Amino acid sequence: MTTFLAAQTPGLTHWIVLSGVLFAIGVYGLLTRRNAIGVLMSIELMLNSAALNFVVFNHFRAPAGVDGQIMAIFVIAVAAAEAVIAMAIFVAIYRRRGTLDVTSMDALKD
Amino acid sequence: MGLVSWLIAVPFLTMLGVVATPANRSHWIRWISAVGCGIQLALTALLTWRYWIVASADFEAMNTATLTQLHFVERVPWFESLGIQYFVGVDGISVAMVILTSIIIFTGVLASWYVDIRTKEFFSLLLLLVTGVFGVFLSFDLFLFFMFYELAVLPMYLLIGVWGTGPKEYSAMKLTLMLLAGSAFVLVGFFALYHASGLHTFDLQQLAQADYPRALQRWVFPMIFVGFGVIGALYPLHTWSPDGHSSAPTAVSMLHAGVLMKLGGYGALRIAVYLLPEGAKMWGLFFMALATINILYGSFGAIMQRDLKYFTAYSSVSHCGFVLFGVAALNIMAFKGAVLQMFSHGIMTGLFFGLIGMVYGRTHTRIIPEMGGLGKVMPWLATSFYIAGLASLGLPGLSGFVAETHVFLGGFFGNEWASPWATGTLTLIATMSIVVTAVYVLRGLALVFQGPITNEHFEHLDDAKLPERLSTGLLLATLFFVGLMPWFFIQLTESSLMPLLNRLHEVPVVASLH
Amino acid sequence: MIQAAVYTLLFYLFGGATIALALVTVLNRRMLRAVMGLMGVLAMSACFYIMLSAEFLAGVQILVYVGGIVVLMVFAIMLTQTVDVLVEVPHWSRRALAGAAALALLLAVAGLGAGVPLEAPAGAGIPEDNTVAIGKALMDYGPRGYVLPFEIISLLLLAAAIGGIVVARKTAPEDQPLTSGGDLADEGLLQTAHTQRDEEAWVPES
Amino acid sequence: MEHGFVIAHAWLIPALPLVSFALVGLFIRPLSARWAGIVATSSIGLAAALAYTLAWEYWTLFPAGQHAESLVPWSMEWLRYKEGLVVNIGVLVDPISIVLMVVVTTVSGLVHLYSIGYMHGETGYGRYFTYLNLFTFSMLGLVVAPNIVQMYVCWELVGVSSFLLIGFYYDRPSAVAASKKAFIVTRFADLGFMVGVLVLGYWGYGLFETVAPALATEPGALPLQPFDFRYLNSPEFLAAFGSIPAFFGLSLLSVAMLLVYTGAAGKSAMFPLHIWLPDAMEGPTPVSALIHAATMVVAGVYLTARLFPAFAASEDALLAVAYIGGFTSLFAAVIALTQDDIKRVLAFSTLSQLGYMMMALGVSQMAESLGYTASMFHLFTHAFFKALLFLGAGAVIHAVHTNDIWQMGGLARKMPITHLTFLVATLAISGIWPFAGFFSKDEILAAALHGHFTVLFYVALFVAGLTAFYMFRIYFVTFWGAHRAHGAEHAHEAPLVMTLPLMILGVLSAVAGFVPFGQYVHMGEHVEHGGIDFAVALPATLAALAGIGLSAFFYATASERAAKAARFFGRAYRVVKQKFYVDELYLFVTKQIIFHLIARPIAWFDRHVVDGGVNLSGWSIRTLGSESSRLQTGQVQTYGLWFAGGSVVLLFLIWAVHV
Amino acid sequence: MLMLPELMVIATAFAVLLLDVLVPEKRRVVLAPIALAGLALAFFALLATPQDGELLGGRFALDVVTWWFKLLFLLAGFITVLISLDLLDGRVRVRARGIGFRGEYYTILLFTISGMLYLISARDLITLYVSLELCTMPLFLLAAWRRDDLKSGEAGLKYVIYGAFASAFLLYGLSFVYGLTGEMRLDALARQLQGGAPPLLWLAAALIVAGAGFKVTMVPFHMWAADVYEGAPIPVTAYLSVASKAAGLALMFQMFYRVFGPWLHEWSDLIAVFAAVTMTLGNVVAIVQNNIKRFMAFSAISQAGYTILGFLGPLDTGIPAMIFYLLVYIVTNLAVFACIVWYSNETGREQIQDYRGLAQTNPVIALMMMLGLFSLAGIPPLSGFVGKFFLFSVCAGAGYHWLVAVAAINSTVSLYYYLRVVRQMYIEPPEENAPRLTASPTLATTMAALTVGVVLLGIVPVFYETIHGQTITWLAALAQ
Repeated sequence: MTTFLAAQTPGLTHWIVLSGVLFAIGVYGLLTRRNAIGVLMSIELMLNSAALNFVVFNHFRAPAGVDGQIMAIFVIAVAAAEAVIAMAIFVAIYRRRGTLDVTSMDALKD
Repeated sequence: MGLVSWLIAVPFLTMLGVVATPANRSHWIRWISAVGCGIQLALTALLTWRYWIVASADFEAMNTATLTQLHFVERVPWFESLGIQYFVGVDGISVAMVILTSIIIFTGVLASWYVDIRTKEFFSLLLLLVTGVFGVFLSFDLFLFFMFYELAVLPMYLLIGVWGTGPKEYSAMKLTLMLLAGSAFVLVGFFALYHASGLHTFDLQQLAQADYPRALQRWVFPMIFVGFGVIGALYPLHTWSPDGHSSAPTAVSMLHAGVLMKLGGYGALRIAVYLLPEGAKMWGLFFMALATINILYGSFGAIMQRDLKYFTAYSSVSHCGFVLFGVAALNIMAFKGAVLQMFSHGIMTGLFFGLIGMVYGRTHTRIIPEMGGLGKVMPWLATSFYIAGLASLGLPGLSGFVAETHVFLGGFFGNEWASPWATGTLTLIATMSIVVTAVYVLRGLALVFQGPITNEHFEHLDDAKLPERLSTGLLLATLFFVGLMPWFFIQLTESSLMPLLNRLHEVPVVASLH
Repeated sequence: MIQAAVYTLLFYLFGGATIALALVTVLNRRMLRAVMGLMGVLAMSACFYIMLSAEFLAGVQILVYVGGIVVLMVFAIMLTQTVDVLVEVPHWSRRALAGAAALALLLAVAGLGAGVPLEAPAGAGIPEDNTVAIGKALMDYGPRGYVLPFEIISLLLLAAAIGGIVVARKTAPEDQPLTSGGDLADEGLLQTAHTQRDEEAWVPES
Repeated sequence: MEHGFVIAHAWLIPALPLVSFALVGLFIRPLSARWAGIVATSSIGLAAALAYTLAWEYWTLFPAGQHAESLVPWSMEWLRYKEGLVVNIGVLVDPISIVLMVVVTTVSGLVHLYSIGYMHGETGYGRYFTYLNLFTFSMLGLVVAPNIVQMYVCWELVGVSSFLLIGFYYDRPSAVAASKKAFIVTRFADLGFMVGVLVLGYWGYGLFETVAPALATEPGALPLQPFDFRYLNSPEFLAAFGSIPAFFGLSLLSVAMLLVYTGAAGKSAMFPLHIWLPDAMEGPTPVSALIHAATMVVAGVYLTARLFPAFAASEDALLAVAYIGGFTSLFAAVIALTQDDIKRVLAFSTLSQLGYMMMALGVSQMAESLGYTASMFHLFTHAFFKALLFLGAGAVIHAVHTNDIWQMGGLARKMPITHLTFLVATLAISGIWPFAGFFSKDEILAAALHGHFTVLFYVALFVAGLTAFYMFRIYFVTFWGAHRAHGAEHAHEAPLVMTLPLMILGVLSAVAGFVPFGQYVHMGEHVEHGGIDFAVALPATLAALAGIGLSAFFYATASERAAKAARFFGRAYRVVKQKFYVDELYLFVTKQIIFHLIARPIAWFDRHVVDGGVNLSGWSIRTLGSESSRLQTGQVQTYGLWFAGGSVVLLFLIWAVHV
Repeated sequence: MLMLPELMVIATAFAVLLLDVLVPEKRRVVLAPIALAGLALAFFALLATPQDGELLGGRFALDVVTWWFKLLFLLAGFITVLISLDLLDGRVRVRARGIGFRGEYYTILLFTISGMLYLISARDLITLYVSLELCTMPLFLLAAWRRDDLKSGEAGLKYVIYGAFASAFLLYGLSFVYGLTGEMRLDALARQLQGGAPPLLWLAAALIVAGAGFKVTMVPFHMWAADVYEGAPIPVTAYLSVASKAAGLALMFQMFYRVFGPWLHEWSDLIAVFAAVTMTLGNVVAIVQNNIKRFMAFSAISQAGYTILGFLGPLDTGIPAMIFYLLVYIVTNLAVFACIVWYSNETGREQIQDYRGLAQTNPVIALMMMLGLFSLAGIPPLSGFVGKFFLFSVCAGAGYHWLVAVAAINSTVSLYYYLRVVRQMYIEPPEENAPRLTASPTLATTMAALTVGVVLLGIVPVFYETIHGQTITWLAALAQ
């Protein structure tokens, strides 16, 4: 068992697929969540998976450096800024509309 | 600044003068425009005279040349990295077209003497438009050419849209869009030539010395020809013309039918045939056939029109067909015929539209059946109308005859790249138009000017006033001049047309490019 | 050997959990549960970072993400959602299309990403302390440093904060003209500005 | 060769009316109508004097019976189509052009003179003379044309003057319609002429190199050009050109000649292009006399004669000329029997006589060119008596203010001079010795007989009888018997300015036959045809007398005989009276076919299909726009879907590019 | 000193922020002039900056293209401030509710400008990404600036969701680029990639292009644009339509030329197709618009389609053509937007029909607007024509004659809708008693100056010739 498991040590591919799954779930969530905050959470999922990707690649492809990890740090910071900005807008909208249902936000259209 | 640049500058400066005049001084505006166009006319005379002196020396040499000889050339580098320059000059064709334009704009200004709505804007746009027209006829750089070309087209939108009548917005939009769509094709062709030549220049004379592969010429020639054909009212792309002309105010119709439609024939000749002789050989017969349709279709179309302007517009379609027919027939007579027809039709149709405007200004209707017997109260206008009509049906002694026989002979003589039976048959079909033209011209004019006066309101109308007599008189005199003394224009244009023809016979040699 | 086995086990365990939590995040109708799911995903990611020998990053992840962002979201949810009102039933077509898009992306990533054998460059060692390395890199002005993005991100955060305050702050009453200076607008000043403008008005049409 | 002054300056003959036209039209007319008439008339008078002098000088140079050269004393380059294809304008002096010049200036001068009285007090008096001058210039220009293009140019100009003069009363719808009809029908015929010119020009130019060296250029003259008649008529050209086959077994020469003949037939109103001529009578009567009887309508005959060698080289074309001419003469004569409008009867008689002339040309040969001479002779005499008939009719109309012969009657006593001159003319046209018509008609009949065109001979003979019948019919009805209407009672003789031309023409009609015409005008070697051939003269005179007798039987006294006869023929009579419904047929073709079947569908097609195509493209772009704008649903997640989908598509495309 | 312009912009931003706190409301009109002064200083600093050099070990570099982009960003920012200040200071006839907070507004604007300046200078993925976010994210807030306006809020919401989505895609793509090379530095990773590219790179390329396409509004990544443009305050719309788009193009430059350079040629067909689709869709949808901002949004989308034509050609013609077109586009579009801002300030209206009769009440401004619109349509001799001409020439030079035809026909179609506005202004009569509107000196001067630019850029060759000449020199230096 252990031998089997040890032989199955996740390689780069596994990690890529894992982050890919997370990314895809994020995409799905962004496209289906009706609550704006839910949408924002999906975005965080996607950003997180991207950050994970960087770290994975850093680990496997350039273990000598820490570039990927630094990128991940920046991604986290950007995600924070993103969250702040989005929350501000959501709050403002919620005040006027009393809802955060993104599907009801279609005053602007053709 | 040389003579040629002044020819472009004078209308523009006049426009600036008009713009600088306060809007409520409409009388000043008129006079400024009239004086500006008068100066332009004088400059044109000077140009013609000087050209004649300078160019007659190499009339003989042109019989074997493959590059047209330009005079009074001015070159200023512009966008050097792309080989774009300000390059103006004249050859015989340009001179003929400049004469036409000067006359038409001068008479057009006189014909618009009584425009009193937004006068300032009207005259500035008119002058801007004509600046573009002069620019086209004088520039020998494709970029410059194209620039002036669009400049000439666009003011039309506002001129028709603001001062027009009837469904003016629709007509103005249709006209503008169709013409610019045509220019889009031209542009594609220009770029193809520019890149295929490998010379990195838009200089027409240099591009003419490049060797374009047949495969390129095969598709670029129709592109350019059709592009210019739109403004030259090539069937079936002529349909902007009836609506546009009928909606436009008098001077605009005059300019448009008189000059702007000539840009098509001019461009087709100057650029399509000049640069792409092989393409011309390949497509000549096809476009001859289309032009034949034009000729007959326009004249048959005119028969049933109720509106004088539609009537004239369809006749223009027919007459512009002769221009394109001549260009496509690819021999010297046809080329000359095309240029002469451009000139002749310009004057004639300018006269037509001017007169229609004058009549409309009095009767307030352009519907043919609503008029009748006007010859009695306005003999001057009626006579002028009849002379214009007779010119349009090709009466000898007037300009139309000279042009049409040239075109017919040209078509009938055909060229060595098309079956003589085909060109001959097309010519024969085209000649039928002279009968149809007679039918609609006489029918239309008779309904308007002859017979008893149908509306007692018309009894008290007056005849042409002085500015109107002046403008019609000038145009009539030109019609007679060309008709009676055709050798002047023939001599003027022939030497510049020979190179075009010679190019068809020789594969252009890439000579040293200076 | 054991280590490797554990590593593998952890990968699959955490991986499965993460995916499950991510699904909770995007599928659960209750926002609070969803946000908990997100928190779980982010925490699991921190574990991944450790597995990928990025311990410092794991800390940052927990601190900033879980401690900051998620809390912010919880507050926002609390603020905007008095009760669990929003019934999240996206239209089936949207779900289908979104699923298709997500699947397509996933397939692309798996197909292309997994299909490429990418090997670590030979002879490259792992730095002993990546925390130090990261700290150095962030403060380094040289070719291996990231001081510039570090400064830029601070600007971004500042801008987000300033703008966030402006946008999210309570709106002024309806009748107050908000043309200038927000709710501090002084009607008198505005009037002055207005008349002043009239005086110095440039009349372009002469 | 030194020419006399007038020959050298023969260009003056057409130039005088031109100058007068310009002067009168631009300057004199607006100032004084009276002077317009005087200047116009005197210019023609001067031209006539020059024409006579020219004739005298010419036949002094080439005495009668000798070979007469054609001279081009003046020419200049006018249109250069291309190298070797140049149109010169010039003056051609040869026997037939001199004959025509004499005829044209004479008749025109007299008509001008007559018009001073006839048109007195009309509005547009000055305009009228301007037009008349224009016409005279154009006609003279046509006559002296040394090449086919100048011929065509002037041909069109006479057409226009005819148009202007027919529509002189432009506020009268019938006149307007008639003028249009005249112009358009002849224009239609001119299309053929023009195509003929194209064909001749094309092959003329093509063969010029090989043929022209044989034709020496006269010293001092401009080089020979492919359009020149001298070239076109040269045996060398005709031999080369005639050998080119065209289609249906016709040679190209025949095709070209038939095309040219179409033009000639249009101008000379040969069946079936004759319909414009009767209607052209809407113009002032002097105009009918000048243009539609004496001069312009014979231009077709003249053209055929001018190109006679070419026609003769093509037997088919000449046959067509002969039979169309013969048929027209019969056809028109039959119609003339039934018409009530005096001018229309005269018009149909003109048609009939033109048919004669054409037929005479058609039965002629190069070798046996009696018909050619006869045709020209008849043209010559017919000009005088037909002009006289018209002017006389004009005087009558002037007096009684109607054209309907049944409204006249008994005018012989009221208008003695008119009556007498009219009688002379009637006798002349009927072919009674010693009046002019007898000689020329005799020659035509002789030509037909000698040319072995027996059928045509009998037709011509029959037509001679018919002519006498209908001419005397109007003579009797107009001048004999009692006044039938109010107008006729108060009629009185015309003033001298009108009767003087009548008298001069009367004299000419009486004596012109004695001119030894054949001595002067002949083709090739002169054919001696002196004296009277009784084998021809006798039956002709008998036929004429029979016609006169029959006419007297029906119309000399007031009786019901004519009406009975008409009733007897019933439907046939009505068909003839309606001119065999040819007009209606034309109307059907123009209105129903050209207007409704071609022009209207084209106008519709243009508005709806071509224009519709443009509108459709506009519409489709707009529709595309509004449809695409529906993608902007306002749903941000839909946008997101597009984004994700777009990325996938992009990936696929990039992948596709690289695979 | 290479970073002086950026530092000046940032310093100005802080100065404005600080003054906003210190200065009382009445005196806050000084903020805009300070922002303008700062931008002007940055502009002059840029002029003094050499067109070549690097800082921070090559993380921050300057070259000709970079320099010109910075010039464009500063120009766009400067004009945006100019057209914003009347609205923000309340010098308007019809007051828009809820727009205020001048200090914060200018600060954020300046921050985004600095983000753009860094974006084009960035030479590694991290700086690139972070600066991209700096020039994107604050704009979400600016779009939602009128926070009690439903439309503005909605615009902000859509922008933030869509923008974050796109940014996540981009980031994900960047991660693969990093993964394939293990390098963050652009030059290093490009060197690595030159050896050959596994299919994963195509995924990265697709994701990155999608992310950049979002910024330049390339179809089908354009869909946010219309809604956001319509909802955002007009000066912000103006800024989005030029500066943000320019930043997107800068990003494309960075990626296409520095990373995917070797494959750019092979992707020509794709670029051509996307350009064609972008311009066509933008044009046909613009036809049916009634709101002028929305209308300008689609017009801007089609302009993006023209701009990317430059990627088809070789560097020495494609780059100058694109930069020049961007310059022309910024000037022209802002000229039009200045008029729109002015009209909205004066009347509070933004439907196309509202412009009826403007030529009779305010002929000069109508003329300026018409010139701007015609320039956008590519009518000679205005600069838009010249710019398009060069782009088309590049396109034709690459052998894409069909695309030239499509583009030229599209210009014609675009003329149709520009003429719709012209028609309202010139042909339709004004409403009864429509007053003659006045313009504030600032706005009037701005409009006039921009109009002069619209005309002169096309006639005076020096701008294009300079860009072209410098690019050639730079490329020659690179090649050695």
